Amino acid sequence: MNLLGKLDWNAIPLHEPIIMGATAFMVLVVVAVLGFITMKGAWLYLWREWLTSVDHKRIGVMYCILALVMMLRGFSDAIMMRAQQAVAAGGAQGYLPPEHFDQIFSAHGTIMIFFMAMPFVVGIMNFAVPLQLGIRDVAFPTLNSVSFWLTASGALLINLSLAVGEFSKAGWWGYPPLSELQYSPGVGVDYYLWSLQISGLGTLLAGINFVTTILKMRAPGMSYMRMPVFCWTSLATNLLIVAAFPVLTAVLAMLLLDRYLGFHFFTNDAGGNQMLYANLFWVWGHPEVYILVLPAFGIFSEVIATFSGKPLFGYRSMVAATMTICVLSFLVWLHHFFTMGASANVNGFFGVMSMVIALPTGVKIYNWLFTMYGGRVRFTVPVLWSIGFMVTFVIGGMTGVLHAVPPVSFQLHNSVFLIAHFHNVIIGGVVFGLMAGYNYWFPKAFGFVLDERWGKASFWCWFIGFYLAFMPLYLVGLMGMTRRLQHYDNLAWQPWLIVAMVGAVVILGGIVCQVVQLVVSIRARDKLRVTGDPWNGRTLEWATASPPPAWNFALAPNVTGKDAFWTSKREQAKQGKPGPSRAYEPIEMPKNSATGFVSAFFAVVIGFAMIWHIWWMAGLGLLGAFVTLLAFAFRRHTEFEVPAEQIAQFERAHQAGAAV
Amino acid sequence: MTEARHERAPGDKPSREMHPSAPSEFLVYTIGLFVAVLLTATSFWAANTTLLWPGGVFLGLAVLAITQMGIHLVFFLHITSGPESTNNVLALAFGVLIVFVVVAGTMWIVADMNANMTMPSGEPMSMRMQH
Amino acid sequence: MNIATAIDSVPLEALPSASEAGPAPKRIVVAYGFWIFLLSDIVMFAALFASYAVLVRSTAGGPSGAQLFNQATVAIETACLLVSSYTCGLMSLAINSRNRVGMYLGAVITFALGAAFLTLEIGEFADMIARGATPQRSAFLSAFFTLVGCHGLHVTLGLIWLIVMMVQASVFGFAARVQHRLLCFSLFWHALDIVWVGVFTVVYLMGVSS
Amino acid sequence: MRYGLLAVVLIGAATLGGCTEGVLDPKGPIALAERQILLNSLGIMLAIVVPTILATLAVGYWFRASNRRAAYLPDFEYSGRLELLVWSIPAMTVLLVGGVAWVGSHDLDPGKPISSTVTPITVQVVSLDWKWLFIYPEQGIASVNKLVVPVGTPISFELTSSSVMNSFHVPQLGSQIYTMSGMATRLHLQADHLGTYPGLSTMFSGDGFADMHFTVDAVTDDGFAQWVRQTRETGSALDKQAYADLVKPSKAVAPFTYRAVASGLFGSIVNAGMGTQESSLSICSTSQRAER
Ligand code: HEA
Ligand code: HEA
Ligand code: CUA
Ligand SMILES: [Cu+2]
Repeated sequence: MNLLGKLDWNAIPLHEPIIMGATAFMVLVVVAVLGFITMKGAWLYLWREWLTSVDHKRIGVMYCILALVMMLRGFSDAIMMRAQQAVAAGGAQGYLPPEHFDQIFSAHGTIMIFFMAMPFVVGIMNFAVPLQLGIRDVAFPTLNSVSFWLTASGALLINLSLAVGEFSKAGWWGYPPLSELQYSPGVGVDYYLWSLQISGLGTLLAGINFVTTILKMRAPGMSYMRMPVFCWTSLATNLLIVAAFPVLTAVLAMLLLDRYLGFHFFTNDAGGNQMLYANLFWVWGHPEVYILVLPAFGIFSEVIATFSGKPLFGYRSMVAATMTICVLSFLVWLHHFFTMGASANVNGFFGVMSMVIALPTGVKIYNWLFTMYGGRVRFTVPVLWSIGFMVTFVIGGMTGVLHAVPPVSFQLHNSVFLIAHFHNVIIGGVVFGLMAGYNYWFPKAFGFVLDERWGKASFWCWFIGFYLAFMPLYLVGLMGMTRRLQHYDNLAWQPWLIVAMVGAVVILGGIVCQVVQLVVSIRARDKLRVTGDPWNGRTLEWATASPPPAWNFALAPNVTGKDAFWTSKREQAKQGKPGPSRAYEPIEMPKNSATGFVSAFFAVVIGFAMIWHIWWMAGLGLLGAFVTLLAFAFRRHTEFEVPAEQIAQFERAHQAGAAV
Repeated sequence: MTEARHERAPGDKPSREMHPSAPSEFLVYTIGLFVAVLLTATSFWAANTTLLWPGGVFLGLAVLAITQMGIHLVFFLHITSGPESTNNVLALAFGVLIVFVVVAGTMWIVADMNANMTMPSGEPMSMRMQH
Repeated sequence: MNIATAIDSVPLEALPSASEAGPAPKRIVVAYGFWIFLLSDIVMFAALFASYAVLVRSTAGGPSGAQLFNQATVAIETACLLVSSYTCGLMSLAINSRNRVGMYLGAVITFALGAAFLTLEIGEFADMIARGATPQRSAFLSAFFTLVGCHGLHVTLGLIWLIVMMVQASVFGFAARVQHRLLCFSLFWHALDIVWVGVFTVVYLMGVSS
Repeated sequence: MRYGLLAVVLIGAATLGGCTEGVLDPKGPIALAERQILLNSLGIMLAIVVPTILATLAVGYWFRASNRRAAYLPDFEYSGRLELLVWSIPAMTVLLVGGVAWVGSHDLDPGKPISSTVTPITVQVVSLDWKWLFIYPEQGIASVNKLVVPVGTPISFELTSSSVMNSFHVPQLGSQIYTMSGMATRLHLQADHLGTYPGLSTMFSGDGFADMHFTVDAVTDDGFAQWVRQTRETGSALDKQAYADLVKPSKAVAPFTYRAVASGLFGSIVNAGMGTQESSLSICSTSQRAER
């Protein structure tokens, strides 16, 4: 018996210059970062203040950093694909052999969805939701840290696949039988499965945490109809997470059983049914796209209302639309496989249901429009992203509805037109939204605003780059090009694919601007320093200091209406003097905990061991995880008290700063 | 802020102070057990008897199972329709909706496709899968 | 500008109750969070049930449910789980009235019944495997073992959890934390019983009668 | 500028489509109907989407903070009339497009035979790693990576796969459909014009996927008869041994034909995929791919 399972030196693809180059680069970056930390002697600080932190704001920031790092990986994959398709025409093979290209698009899709968009969305919710609700933290702070670290573990595993072994070559859906042992005997699919299972667990726990937080932990007076819309969309998103992710877990577990224990859920033989996988995958998959986009919708609602200097138009129908989308998103999944051979009634039903979603989505668009109407719209960076979104997303939504017409899908399914549709909604919807949120809440998180000029430059690069990169794909799709082609013969496609590559390069420009923006802003942070309320905000997060203290609010705010902070500012302006002040009280805060970090460590061990069939190691990992859990359960002191005096001191300083 | 202002936790019993007329908890559990045993026994009997029309048994079993789940919810998990557990019931309703959609939708879709994927002989494939 | 105080200037008593009462007490938050977790777990079971329903006829020439299942065993299993749900309920009554002996007694009986259930189930599985009805035999058997096995795995975890809780109760007494966790445990245990109602109906009874 | 782009794209689509073998250049009734549905739905939606985009830009621009001529209505947050409008305009659009979708999916159901006075011919399609096998059961011949059909005759396809999932698609003829091991899907297409059309797999199936394309020759009835005759005279026969050879993974296979086909081959391929024991063709479900 081999103690290392399937692992040996051949697992490291030393003969592949591109992969080794990327690996070397990654190792170099990691070493540089580690070296930098050591040089600064920041290890203890990092461990105490970040790695073991259970503060929702810190965890939110760490989620965003994870997203940013994975974005670099996902983008390198994207630009490699664009370059490949720009050259591999008419008999040319390009520079990526099929087995490499296949890994790249699979990794790109998986990483972008699970390790770029999801962490980013969850990160922003983490940061903003408790603040907007006027509370001290989420319902289960330690669990929150566990969620984050499990997501990070999944990300680590997927990056490991670059250097040790290989990644899946079965696309981001991992459809069997292609992903079964028979057709994918390597470890690639196992990397895919385990990293998704581990991070999926993290996401599920985050979902539970946020549903509970939003439903049970609002500030006094904040009834449902007074919650900020971002909290509503977060609620819908997390309900979707709670309801959809278990299905993904189940279906991936079945595939794991097929691969590891010879079960026959989806195999070609012994009665397995591959259609079942497609079905269950999309039961999760369609709600997933709304899990991504709903928080973005919430961000736009906040941004547009704030910068128009007006309340959101049609608050009630916004809430209704959000919850309608939440439920409807569970009734449309078959539109991803109209061409599998269902009967006309089934296709027709799911086609029509898919279109019905355009209705609440359209309502949202019009409500944003009427929010701007009669406003004083300040064209800050978040607003640019928002308007860019409104213009772009309706095009992507329209092509989505086009796909929902079954006869059209019979022709365009899996074409490059589809690629254009979903990048149109994901980039034009989700990424733009996240960018808006990033620029909007950055000063809240760090106490200084981001540089406007570079922010605008970045926006324009992204915006133009997006159109250049993806509009040609609509066209080429109509010309009959299918997705996932490593090379093609039709030379008529090539000019358009070259344009698409140029577009991707322009987007790269946007990303560079973004990095520059960050660097420039950090350098000039003293000049860009702001008070608690840089945008003349409307919701509670702006009522506290920037960055907020660990306890968020010295006194639990009492909410008397929608747009709580805005209302109170108005009241105060009318009365001219501050109201009677309540005495500060000591605050109970959760203690930091290494539980998250340690359980993530064991999750990586288990995942890696299972991927390489190192059973003893998996057993040890499981044991370790169990012991960690016990250790957590038997902790005696889980909270500490912030004395009232410290709070008063902080508040005095903050108010002195605000008065300047 | 007193607990009374909040909804009840799922699984929590109604507090005696608020509802002095509430029956003893022991009694509630015991009634639940009794009814559940009755329903279970009926299910096992219905599945094995020859007295009933087989076509109806299937439906009957489903109804019995759903009833029993309801009994468990009410008597063991203390779910009520009262305002103090609205949130718990709403969450439950959402869950039941999703469960229904996932199970019914999957069965509908796959059955429809199986039926459509005829063999060259014209024989529906699901028939062929049985052996 | 003193904004925080302005927001706070409204007297608390003026607030209407219900959804405006501010953050709920820990006990409610914990139990509600666990409730949501249970719902997600049940959705996972729904996916397994759906797969089972789709694959139940795909026996690939192997044995079908009617040939394999023994209703007598299932009836005893069901009885064990049902009564254990009852004793678990009595245990939580004992906890509410801070009756230590009652709690331990309830826990021991619940554990014993759960363990009996598990033993019977493992025996059933072993018997099927010995007769060649392994999960590798057909898609039907894969789905069967996964669905029923997943429930069994939950029961196993529940038993481990119960042991841990008893240790915690003896170390910490009736601390709030322990009480919250015991409340969650009883939710978990009752939910498993509900899932089992689905399992015995769909898998064992419908599988045999049709 | 973005309108410029959009316009370029749309016009480009319309004009280029005419000469580039895509779905906008249909050569058969199914593809023709599908193009019409596509353009109609697009038109219906553009009627609402374009004004929406323009209104967004206009409102944003007019109500910019620096424009003092614009009214400031800080309390404009609800209007029952607008609300109703906001829900009903998209509702109308959805109703229209939804109707198209419902009727369209019935009319163009891939399993529905094309009504025609000409008797259809049957073609059995098998996706292999990584090539297409076309069996003509009525003619008793088969071909690989080349489909020859008579113009004006409905073709009734039965499709399956020897290994992983693929999707059979000829964009200029219309609807695609999946091929899956152990199952037989159905599709009905027809070519109305002479010509050669590209066909491909649109469902990713592994390393040889990019080369998994084929051509469709739409020829006259006579031409078809002649091709059948020629084919019967050349090449080898597709018996179990030949099939076992064919099933082995290979990439970028040049088209060739078989002069004869073992009867019931398609059925046994489907059955083999279903893992039934009696099949002698178990070879096709165990074609292990060479990998690592
Ligand atoms: C954030 C992500 C996101 C979002 C929001 C959407 C939104 C929508 N998507 Fe998309 N979709 C994806 C991500 C997303 N999609 C992905 C990733 C895939 C492919 C996965 C893969 O295969 O790899 C996909 C694939 C996909 C398909 C499958 C195509 C195929 O495989 O053949 C379909 C088919 O119906 C579809 C439809 C829709 C519809 C109807 C909407 C609607 O929600 C859109 C609604 C919005 C509008 C319509 C615009 C605004 C509305 C108005 C201005 C009102 C007036 C307009 C009308 C009434 C038309 N999508
Ligand atoms: C979230 C989802 C997402 C995003 C953002 C992208 C972004 C991009 N994608 Fe992606 N793509 C997918 C999801 C996504 N893609 C999926 C699911 C598939 C299908 C895979 C499959 O076939 O299985 C796919 C497939 C796919 C293909 C394959 C097409 C084919 O099959 O033939 C190509 C080809 O070029 C491509 C290109 C691009 C390009 C150029 C970008 C770039 O233009 C955009 C670059 C985007 C970013 C770089 C992310 C932005 C994020 C940040 C900047 C983070 C900042 C963070 C902080 C500030 C904290 N994509
Ligand atoms: Cu189609 Cu089995
Ligand atoms: Cu979808």
